[in-house]
Amino acid sequence: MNQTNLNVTRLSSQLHSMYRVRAFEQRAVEALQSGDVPGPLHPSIGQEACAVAIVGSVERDDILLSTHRGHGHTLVKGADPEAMMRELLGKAGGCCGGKGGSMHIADFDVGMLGANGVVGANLLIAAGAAHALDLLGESRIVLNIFGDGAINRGPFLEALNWAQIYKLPVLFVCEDNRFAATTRSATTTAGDGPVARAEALGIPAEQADGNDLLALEETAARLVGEVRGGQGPRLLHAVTYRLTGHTAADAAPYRDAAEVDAKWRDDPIARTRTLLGGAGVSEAELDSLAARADAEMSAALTAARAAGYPPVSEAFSDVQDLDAAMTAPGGSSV
Amino acid sequence: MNQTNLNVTRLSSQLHSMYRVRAFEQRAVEALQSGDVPGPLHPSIGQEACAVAIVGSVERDDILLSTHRGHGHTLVKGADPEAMMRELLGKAGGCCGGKGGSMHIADFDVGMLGANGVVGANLLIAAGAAHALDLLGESRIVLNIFGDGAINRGPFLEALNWAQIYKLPVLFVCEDNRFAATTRSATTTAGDGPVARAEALGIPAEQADGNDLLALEETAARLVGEVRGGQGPRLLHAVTYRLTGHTAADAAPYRDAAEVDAKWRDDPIARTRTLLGGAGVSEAELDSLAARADAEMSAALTAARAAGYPPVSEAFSDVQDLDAAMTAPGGSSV
Amino acid sequence: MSRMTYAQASAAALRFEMQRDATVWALGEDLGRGGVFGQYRGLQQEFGAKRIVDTPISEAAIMGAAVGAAMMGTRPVVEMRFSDFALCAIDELVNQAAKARYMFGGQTRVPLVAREPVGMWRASAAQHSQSLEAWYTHIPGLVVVMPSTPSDNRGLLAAAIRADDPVVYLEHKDLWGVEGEVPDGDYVVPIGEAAVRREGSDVTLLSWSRTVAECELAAASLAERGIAAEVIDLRTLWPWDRETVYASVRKTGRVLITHEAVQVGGFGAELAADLSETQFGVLKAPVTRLGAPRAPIAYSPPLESAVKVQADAIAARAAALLS
Amino acid sequence: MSRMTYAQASAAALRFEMQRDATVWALGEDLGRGGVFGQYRGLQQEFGAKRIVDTPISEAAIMGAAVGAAMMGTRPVVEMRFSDFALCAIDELVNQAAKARYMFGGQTRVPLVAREPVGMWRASAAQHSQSLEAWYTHIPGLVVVMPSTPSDNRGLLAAAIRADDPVVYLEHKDLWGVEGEVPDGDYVVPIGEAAVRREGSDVTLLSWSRTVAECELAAASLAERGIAAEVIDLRTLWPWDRETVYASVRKTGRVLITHEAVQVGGFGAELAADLSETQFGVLKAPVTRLGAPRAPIAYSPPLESAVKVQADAIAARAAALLS
Ligand SMILES: Cc1ncc(C[n+]2csc(CCOP(=O)(O)OP(=O)(O)O)c2C)c(N)n1
Ligand SMILES: Cc1ncc(C[n+]2csc(CCOP(=O)(O)OP(=O)(O)O)c2C)c(N)n1
Ligand SMILES: [Mg+2]
Ligand SMILES: [Mg+2]
Repeated sequence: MNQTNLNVTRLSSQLHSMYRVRAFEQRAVEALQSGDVPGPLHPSIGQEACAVAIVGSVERDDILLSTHRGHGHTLVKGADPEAMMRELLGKAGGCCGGKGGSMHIADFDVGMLGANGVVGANLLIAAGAAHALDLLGESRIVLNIFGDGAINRGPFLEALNWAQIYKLPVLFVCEDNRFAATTRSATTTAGDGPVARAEALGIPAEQADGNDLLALEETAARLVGEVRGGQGPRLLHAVTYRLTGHTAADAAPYRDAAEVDAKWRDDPIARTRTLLGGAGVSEAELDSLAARADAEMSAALTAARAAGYPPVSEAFSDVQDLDAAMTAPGGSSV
Repeated sequence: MNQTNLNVTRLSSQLHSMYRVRAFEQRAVEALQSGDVPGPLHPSIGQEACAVAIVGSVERDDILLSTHRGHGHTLVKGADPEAMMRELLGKAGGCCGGKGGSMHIADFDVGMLGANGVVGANLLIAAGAAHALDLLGESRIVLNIFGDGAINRGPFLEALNWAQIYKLPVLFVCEDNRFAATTRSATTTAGDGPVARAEALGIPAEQADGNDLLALEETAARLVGEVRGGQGPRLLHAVTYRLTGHTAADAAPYRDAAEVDAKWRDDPIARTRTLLGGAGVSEAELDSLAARADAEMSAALTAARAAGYPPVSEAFSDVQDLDAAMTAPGGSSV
Repeated sequence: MSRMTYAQASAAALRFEMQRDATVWALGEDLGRGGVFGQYRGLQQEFGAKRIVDTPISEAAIMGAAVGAAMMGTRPVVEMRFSDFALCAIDELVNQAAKARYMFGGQTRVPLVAREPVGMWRASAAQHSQSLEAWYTHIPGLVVVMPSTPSDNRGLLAAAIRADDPVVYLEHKDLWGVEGEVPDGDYVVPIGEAAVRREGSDVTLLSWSRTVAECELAAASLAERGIAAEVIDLRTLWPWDRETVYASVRKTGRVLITHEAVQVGGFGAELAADLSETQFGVLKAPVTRLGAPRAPIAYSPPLESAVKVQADAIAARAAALLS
Repeated sequence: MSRMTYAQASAAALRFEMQRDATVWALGEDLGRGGVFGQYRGLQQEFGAKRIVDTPISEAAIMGAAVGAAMMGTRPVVEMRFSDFALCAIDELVNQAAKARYMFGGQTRVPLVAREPVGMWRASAAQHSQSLEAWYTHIPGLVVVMPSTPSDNRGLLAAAIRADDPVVYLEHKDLWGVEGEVPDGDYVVPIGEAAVRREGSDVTLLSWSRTVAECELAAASLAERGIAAEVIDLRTLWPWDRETVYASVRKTGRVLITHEAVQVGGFGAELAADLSETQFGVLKAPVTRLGAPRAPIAYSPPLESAVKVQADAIAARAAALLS
């Protein structure tokens, strides 16, 4: 990358965005450790370039479907971090009213149609959302992010085949952090991975370095353009690394400290920072981007901690229209 | 194919085997039309070369898992046609005691572990059977036949991935008759089909003319050899054509008579007969192969028609060991 | 009124709804050729392949795509062909469709209809004959409908399509050919209302789907013996019509619940448990159930019949409640 | 006897069975690192990666492969991780495993165990908290087991592995850490036998899995009020132990059935329907159920608690049966 071509303003804003994602994850982990997050938490530390470059390459009214590791995607799509943090803490004012938690984070106002607790299920929903856009004649597109573990579930095949035969506007993104929980996904994945599988279905696909913000953005933007141009689905395989455990509670003893240390030297935030430093941005300016992000997310956590829980009656709302009366405690019984 | 290399004895016996399959299907259709077959029937007329060449290339103690269109495979594997015909008629002495019917035909004594009523489900069972053989250190292999429609279901991906990562002894065969019920499978299948999909998973795969008995046999035998040699799974894509309807009740008005006529000229039985004729086998000899097969299957049908139904108590047996007493009419009730 | 079959009535309903609302569409295997039971006949010709969509054999994708498309504001009608194959799409229905509205705190709705033909029909054997309605009643977020007549299939399918929550719509394969008078025009049968098919004061025969006809036969034979049976067709299993059922039980004091599904864990258990508890004081006899034995369904016709709930057995059971 | 947790007890059972029978093996995600709940800890080290198999995230393949491997004479122990994910493998369990023996006329058996951890646990929300045991009881061919103590988890898992039919084995996630005394050596708890956890003559509290402990607490508090509650842990849901349950109901004349699952269509409905019918004459009060409301399970702790069946509510309901 020729540094003289760097758009410093834009890249600084992207670095800030990456800092926001990381700071959100760090505050969330902190909140889990302090006992404020009651449920499971899957941080995306080390994968921030994917969130910023890929989600950043679609519009606010485009549709996003993500995974259990979806905080970064949701934030970049435009969701309010305080509402997200409240959701993680199960508080009123959470973006799902506290009913979903981290694994079901969603903000329909910014086109984020949900994380998902079932690995692979989001691909089919994404294909269907794209199907609806096609049927309605809309020009919006769907961005669907899933992990390297998801490509071994049937829905990967069914969704890609579906999107391709109907030529639907969806960009499939395999955000490959090398692990499926405690398992190295390479050990359970036959063949050459998602690009080869997509191509076998006739879907043009590309691999990119998921920690190289600019290269990734360039590839994502190109594929988004093709999808938006009505050329049918595309697949992007972004190779990154999960720097922390599968969940915030996982110390990941199944991998060497040396391996992880080496990967920390490939940290996408550090890499982007180096680029900007090389382009003459001062350390102080860069630190201030991080500090601003930290402050924002600390404030979000403080507010979320201060917020109350939703009223218990919320346990019984939003179930279905037709039997509100029957969804009472004690079920159908007298 | 150089005719001077023809093994006339062997090929005659294969033609006889094809005639047996066809005669079985014809008698079965006849029995359906006369009201003797109570359930659905999916004939394999036009696909006999696949049954004979592919199933013929494994041993009797190898394992076979087939589909709803599995009469030919079952017969070639060595099942008794009378027991099969009884099964189709729901009679006592059927190979599943009349409890399965055509869609669940099976003969465990000859390694035929079942047709299946759920498209695609057999691939997973086949992978598991191969997994057991591997675990038990046996040298037998699994042959798994499925249709062109099955490759769009998730189990296709999951089974092939599974077989490849564990290097299991299974030959996957896509017997492609161009249709999935009333739908041309090409219209719902993205990309280049099963070979491309298998290769994307690192599984060596080959396509063959499913109506060319000798070429098909050569390919199948080679792949079986590789599987038996411990090289892991292989896939064979045999391209044939379903000369009759999806079921015996389907007149298939969704395709041109001209198309079907043209395909009848590619009838694998006629092609094989021509080969033998060219090698000097007389029409009379060839006719006698057909006549023998017809006689055998007519006798099977006659016997099946004459047989009685299983006793009603059979409706309640073979359910499970632990609650025989609770599987009575009226269920758990008094 | 027009005379038509149960299958034709469903096509009429879908046609009407598709004309009425451009966001209604259907997806499933072989729909362009009318569907396996002819229940989509003519619709692709009328509405085109984008609204009557021929799909691959990908049940998970059919249901999963419908979830996404429903969240985007369309009203997909999912065709599962045989309810047995819907088991290939259960995650999509139960973990996704049924829970999205709740899980996302009311941000979305999933107005899909999952058509899943159920039941024994022409020796279809163990993997093509099941009736699993009880499963769906157990899942919060799902509405469960089982029409038994052509006119109900017209009116209830319309209601299901207009409902804003996922509806599991279970037609019975053995009813496709049944004919009846069906209202024309804009006809809706409200979800949640049972129908009293025959009035009587001695015993309530509570059923749904194909077994209603068996109850009607049983009631006729009971009448010959001087027993006045009331026949109730539940039509909607969830939410079920307590008012109508309770009123009947209060009148008769005796209930026989019958269904084609396996008795153990069938929806009859829920009804029996509820009635036994709420009507404890008025019951003159124990609430009784008659469902299939806990055995898979065999292919051979005499074995298949042996597990079918039929009029004779219903009448005998009902009569026993009065003896 | 050794003191160990419910999770350790299951590992001890599997270890014993794997030593005893070379055809026993286990397959699932992350098993080589002990499984997500540590219930496989140390086993891959002992038995190798061919018998404790790390799989891809392919639930359909895990279950489907187990069906094939079971038909070939091995005894696979399937790990589904959360019972919610087992919905991705329902066709394989219900259409294949449960029916193969019957459909093929007794030519084969499918001796697999499907371990599917159920229940609410640490705010896991709607897709990680379900208890769907009722579904499996409705499926002919399946055995359904739900252990509630460490020693039962040892003895029942052994029995499940030795059974020749498919067993759905539902451990409760909230019980993994519970400690208890567990017999050493060859220890089997027979399938189909309930356990009377506390004797009493006024009312029967019938339950299973984690809710048994709530019943025990409720019984203690009822005792303070002079009410003698009998607590029965059903342990096996299908086939269930009629003898023990009937004897208790004949003694007390009052039954409260409680479970964590949604009440509508839960297995409590089957039990209530059965008891209401068979014990009609001896019942002093209507058979009552207490299960979860028909709503998905929320993430936020106060909302999650609101749908949890707890000791206070059980005691109140039970007391009401005597008033
Ligand atoms: C169908 C299903 N199986 C298993 C799980 C349990 N699980 C949650 S996350 C995870 C690993 C997913 O790996 P990957 O797709 O690579 O995503 P990552 O966690 O690495 O972001 C697993 C196995 C699940 N949620 N859903
Ligand atoms: C999961 C599932 N979906 C749908 C069906 C209904 N069905 C039975 S056969 C068939 C067509 C199968 O096509 P293919 O795999 O090519 O096999 P063929 O019938 O051509 O032999 C369909 C859709 C089924 N049995 N199972
Ligand atoms: Mg991963
Ligand atoms: Mg085909």
